[in-house]
Amino acid sequence: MLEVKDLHAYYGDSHVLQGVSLEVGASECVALLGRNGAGKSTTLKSIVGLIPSRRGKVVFKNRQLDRLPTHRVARAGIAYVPEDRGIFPTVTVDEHLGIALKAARGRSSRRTADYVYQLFPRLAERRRNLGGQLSGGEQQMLAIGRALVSGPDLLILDEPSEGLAPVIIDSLAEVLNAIKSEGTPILLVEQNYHLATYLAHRVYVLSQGLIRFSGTTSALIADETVRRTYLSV
Amino acid sequence: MQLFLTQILNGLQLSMLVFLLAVGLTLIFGLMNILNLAHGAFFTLGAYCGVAIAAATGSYWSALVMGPVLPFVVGFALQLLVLQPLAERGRSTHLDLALLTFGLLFATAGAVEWLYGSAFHAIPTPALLSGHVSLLGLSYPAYRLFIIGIGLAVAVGLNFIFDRTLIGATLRAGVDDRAMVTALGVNINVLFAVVFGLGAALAGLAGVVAAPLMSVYSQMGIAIVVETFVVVVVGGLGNLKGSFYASLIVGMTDAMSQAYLPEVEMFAVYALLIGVMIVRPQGLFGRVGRVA
Amino acid sequence: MNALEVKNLRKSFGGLEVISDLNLVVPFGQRRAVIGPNGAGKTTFFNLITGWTPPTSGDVWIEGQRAVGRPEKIARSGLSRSFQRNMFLEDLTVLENLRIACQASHPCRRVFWRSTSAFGEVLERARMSAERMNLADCLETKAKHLSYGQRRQLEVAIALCAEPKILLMDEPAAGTSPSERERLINLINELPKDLTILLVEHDMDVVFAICEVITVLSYGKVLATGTREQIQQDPVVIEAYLGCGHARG
Amino acid sequence: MSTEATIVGAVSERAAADPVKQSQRVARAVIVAPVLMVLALPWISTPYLTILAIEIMIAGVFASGINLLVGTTGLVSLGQAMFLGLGGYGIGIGASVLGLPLWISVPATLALIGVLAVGIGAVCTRTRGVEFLLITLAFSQLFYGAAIKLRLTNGSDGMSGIPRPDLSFLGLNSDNPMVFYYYVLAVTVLAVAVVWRVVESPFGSVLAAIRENERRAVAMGYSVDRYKIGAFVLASIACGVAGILQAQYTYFINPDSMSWQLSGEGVLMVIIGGATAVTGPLIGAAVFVLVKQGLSVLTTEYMMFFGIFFMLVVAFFRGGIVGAVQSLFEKKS
Amino acid sequence: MAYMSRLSAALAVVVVASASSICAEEIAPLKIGLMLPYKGVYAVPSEGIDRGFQVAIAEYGGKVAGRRIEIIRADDELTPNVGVQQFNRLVQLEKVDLVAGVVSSSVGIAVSGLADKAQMPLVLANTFADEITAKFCSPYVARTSFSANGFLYNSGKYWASHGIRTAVIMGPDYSAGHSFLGAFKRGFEDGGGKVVQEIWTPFQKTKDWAAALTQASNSGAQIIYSFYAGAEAVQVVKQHADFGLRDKLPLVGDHWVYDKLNWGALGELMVGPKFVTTYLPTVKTEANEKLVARYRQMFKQDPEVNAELGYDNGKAIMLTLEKLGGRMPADKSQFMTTMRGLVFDAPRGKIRFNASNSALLEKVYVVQFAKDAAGEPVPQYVDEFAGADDLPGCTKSF
Repeated sequence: MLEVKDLHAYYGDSHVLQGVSLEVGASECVALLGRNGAGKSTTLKSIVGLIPSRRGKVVFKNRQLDRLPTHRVARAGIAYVPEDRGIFPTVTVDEHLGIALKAARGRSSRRTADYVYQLFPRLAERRRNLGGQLSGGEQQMLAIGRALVSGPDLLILDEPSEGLAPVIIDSLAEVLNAIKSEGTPILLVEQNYHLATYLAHRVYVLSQGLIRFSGTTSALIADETVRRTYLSV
Repeated sequence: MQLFLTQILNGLQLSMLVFLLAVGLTLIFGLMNILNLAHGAFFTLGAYCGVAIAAATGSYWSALVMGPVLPFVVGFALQLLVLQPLAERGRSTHLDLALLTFGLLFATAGAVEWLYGSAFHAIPTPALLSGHVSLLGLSYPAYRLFIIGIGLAVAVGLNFIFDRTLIGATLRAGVDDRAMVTALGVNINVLFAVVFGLGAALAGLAGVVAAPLMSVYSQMGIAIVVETFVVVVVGGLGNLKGSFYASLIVGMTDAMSQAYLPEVEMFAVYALLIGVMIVRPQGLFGRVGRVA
Repeated sequence: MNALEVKNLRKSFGGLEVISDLNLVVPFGQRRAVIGPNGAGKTTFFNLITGWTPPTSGDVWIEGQRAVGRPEKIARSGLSRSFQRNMFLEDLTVLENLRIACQASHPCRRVFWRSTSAFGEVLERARMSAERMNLADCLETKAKHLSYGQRRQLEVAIALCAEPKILLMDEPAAGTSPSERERLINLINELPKDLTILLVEHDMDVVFAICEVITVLSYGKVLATGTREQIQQDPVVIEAYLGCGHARG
Repeated sequence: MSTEATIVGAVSERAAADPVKQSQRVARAVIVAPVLMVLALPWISTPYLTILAIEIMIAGVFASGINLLVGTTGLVSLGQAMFLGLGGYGIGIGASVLGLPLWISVPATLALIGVLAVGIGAVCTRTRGVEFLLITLAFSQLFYGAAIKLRLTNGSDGMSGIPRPDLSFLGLNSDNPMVFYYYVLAVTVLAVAVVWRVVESPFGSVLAAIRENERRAVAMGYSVDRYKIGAFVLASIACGVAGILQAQYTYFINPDSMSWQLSGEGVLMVIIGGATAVTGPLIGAAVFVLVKQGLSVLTTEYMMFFGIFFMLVVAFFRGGIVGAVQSLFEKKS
Repeated sequence: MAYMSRLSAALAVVVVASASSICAEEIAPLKIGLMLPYKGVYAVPSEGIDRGFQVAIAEYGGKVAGRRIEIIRADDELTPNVGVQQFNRLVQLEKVDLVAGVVSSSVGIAVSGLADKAQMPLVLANTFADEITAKFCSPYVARTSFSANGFLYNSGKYWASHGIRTAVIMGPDYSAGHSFLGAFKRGFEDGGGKVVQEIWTPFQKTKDWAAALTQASNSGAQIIYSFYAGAEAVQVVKQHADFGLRDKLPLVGDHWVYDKLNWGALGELMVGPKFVTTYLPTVKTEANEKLVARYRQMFKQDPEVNAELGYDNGKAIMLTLEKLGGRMPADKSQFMTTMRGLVFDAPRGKIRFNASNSALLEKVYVVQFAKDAAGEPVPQYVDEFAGADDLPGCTKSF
């Protein structure tokens, strides 16, 4: 599905990604792990085109994406949920889904708002509320719902558990598991090691802008050196 | 009493003219965070287009409809081809944009004078509106009432678009988090360029609407920019409803001070502005932290 | 008298109480860590102590003095902080960053009629603090050109320029490589023993390498305070820190 | 600040190949030649160039004041012309209404500007960014309106007969352009030296800290508001000095000297020259005055070309001319 | 210090560049600097003045006593500061022998101070403010037009004696506005009328006269007497009509309010109102017919008030230079002394100068525009009266 080759990214003068390569297969959930500042979020942003100065190859469903602006990447079928969730404070829940649906109007796999409201019944109750009035958990639901409503071919999630209460994380894990089993491929960045290993089939470990480990989740759990050195778990 | 009522209408009419200018500036500032000092240039451009079209077709109404087209195109192109690429190269500080548009304001005035000469122009008041309307026992020029009507119509229309439509929601979303909107698949650059064009077109509309009242000349836009900014700031930077109320406040202050306190007319609005900025830096109607 | 005392501190944003009834005592010279899961209120806690955010109620005592007022005043009273995000004078050199930081506690800071070069002792102090944090060989580098590890070192060095009695460090090792982290830990451990350190950190290795006492924060409350062993065995802490169910894997 | 270092470095590097003595001679020439040039200008050039040099120096003082805010502290003010005008009106009112001699009215005017700047600065520095720009603009429009409306300032007509300094005790008449040139030169050197001193001082480095990262400056323990007000006051006094010179040069002051366009032009001079160097404003002022004069000689449509020139500078000259020269040297070395 | 080297390099370039222009010519022409606000709101009147000036020079074949006349134009942008800069440019760079032109009284006041200091003859074309040849008079400054008082004092008297008892005066709040309307008010009240209200609008800052016109219409006066020019005049006349005041409260003014050059913008509104003017192109005098003929030949149109003022300006200068044998005397005040002695027939009537170098106005016409067969506006003679003397106030003697 997604193939990233030798991706470099820069913030001003600092060379944040120094050649990251990774792959996400069909129906696969891949986690990208690493410490703060390792370049995980930057990797995701570079894939969707939100980092202006980047170099490397990003191929998705045999289309080269690395030269496309972000909105074209999105239209190619990649849905992105950023670290801060990217909820619009002055836009209602309904409108959030409406914007995403409208932008995805060319896609055959697009769903309806009702699909999201079935997935997250809590959102249906708050459909007229503004994004700024939602709680952290509701915002995360909306962010994921907004990503799913366009019927993406790849879901990219940046730290979905951040700042959520453990109970909410548990229910989030369930939802993500359900999405995974529906066959939507997921690329996940997660600080919460346990959540990540619970969801992911395969894992990449990133440090200082380079991939230091790649393998199945069980291989990572078995490799204590990698965990100690790069993840401190 | 009659005098006072007439002055109220005068103030209202001035407010609506100011609103047409300020609302475009508010759109541009609120959405794109661009301190567009060239807004006055679109005003001039609209007025000149109006004059040219009215002269060619002999119809005020075609000038009213077509006059804002060129400002729209220029505004659209300016945002898409100049400001947006500059922003992508990291040249989008307020200072950069303010100075760039400051230059544009003067370049436009110079270019208009070069092309069109420095004589004064005007559009004749359309026959339909050249009469007077009796209202509450006083007679008031119909054309000025028409201006009030246009202002109100634009206010209601924009409010509807912004609050009730999906395009409005997309724009609000774009203000909240521009990158995220693009990540949803929206080509925000084009959308914002359209909005920039719309703001410019509204300034152009103000130019056409003002042409039967005022003389049209190359520097007409330069003087009006600062006063428009007063409205935008008083209303809360980037707040559409705020700019409407602020237009009323500023227009009324201006008209009333002219009529009853001519000693302060040149600075009443600026004193008001400073007062507002001291008490409520976010503007009278601004939400805290709405934009930048 | 203790270096830092926090009494009944509360802070709410809107209806949300981020810090609720927080009490904390840090004696002189102690190295104390504050840990907790995301959203536990650690950064808000720091902002409250340093005056960046006014508390809803409760107060903070620094060396027996009630700390009130604006952050610069608290900073001058002997409490210095490092930031989680890099906050440098990016276009200035390392030395200038440090000199300006050192100058804040020097009477010359308001002098505008004499050149900075007239105040050699400030520059000397800046050089010393650079040396202390192993930055002596990049004095003339602009802050924006530093490597990630050097930036973290500079962050601590700037905080030390104020010659603080208490040093608050917000995730000083975040994102560093293992070798950088080790160097940073050594540098921090070499600081004078009478300096009280309060450390917010995710990385348990760093916490255990620097601090003897650990306070666990959860939902704006102190959950537990104790040594490494005490904390690691506290079931309440384990529950709060690691969550339960699926998230534990 | 660092510009001089860079360029001196580049010069001395090139000279390093030569014998030491020669490089010293070169260095001395580099310093002495321009000083002699400036000192001798009225004798070796045309009267018109002398007058242009006067205008450049006055604009340079104005731009230096603005640069203290824009370049050093990072506060973009679009209202500094109000202090330019206040300077002119100060001595104008002093001379024609109160009948004061210049040696009283000049210090009194500058003191008054200082006091006003404390108040205005205290209000303005509560805001930042675009709000700061707009509130300074509002204040200057307020004074502009007052200057038009007040009888004291003679309204739109302005005040004429602004006195130049009486230099008869030196046997000189300051109405003579040559004498006036040296007077402006002296004041300019003094004003720019003061601004330069401020920028290089501990106070100035706090201003730089505020520009680079205000929160960090607070965390370091600086009461940034006071420093910002301080910068505002010093900048305003410099603009006031420029205003006094301007009024004396034209024997005239009117509300146009307070217009927002003039403030914008001042900021542009800073941008043209390069915002971070003390030399920037002077070079910016020179380019500005020469381009404007040159264009108005060449074409009657100079407003259009000037506007375009403006836009090009902003779009392509990030660091201004000084910045461009600097990066040229950096690339070479 | 390194910056000095760059500065000197820059200056060196300028010196070299300007050196070429210093080279003296062998038969130097007489250079006249013509300073007018060529761009902006007074651009149209400026064009008229410039053309009139050209006609005067052309009458002499562009030469005086064999010396070619060279006109060097400068745009004062209607701004005193710019005016001062441009004046300096003309004097120092272009080395002109004298400066002519100037429309705005503000610019006039600013540059006349400079002319006095620089001892450079300045022959003003408009600048009607009384003070210019009164309070600010100078032996180096002359005015070939007339003063505000000269024009409007008797106008006030005229209207007062033609059935108008009450008036509102309305004008821009700057020296010319106050000068003209002050003169009208003095004359009007000396003639027994009463000014019931004075409305001053900020000069060049006012766009909407609704408030002012509403006030005026409630004052109960018989007429509004106003002084406006250019864009402001267009706006006032249009808005006055919009408020339906043309019959109820006629807007009376002078030839700048109903300037023919505003015809394009005013259209039908030109036809009807009576106003006062100093020049009528249809007057059958030899001087006028000469001007009209040459003007038509050069510019394919009829001269109007501004063109006539520009012509007077140029004519006075040429007559003076002729008397001086085409030579600017070393003591340049001699130039003014000579000009002061001139008496000549101008298209507007006989021109004489008073003791402070200001030309006097012989005649004022009351006119009304009517359309001719081609639909062009043509001023129609209604009445005439004599111009008044200038206000005293010049304390210098020269």
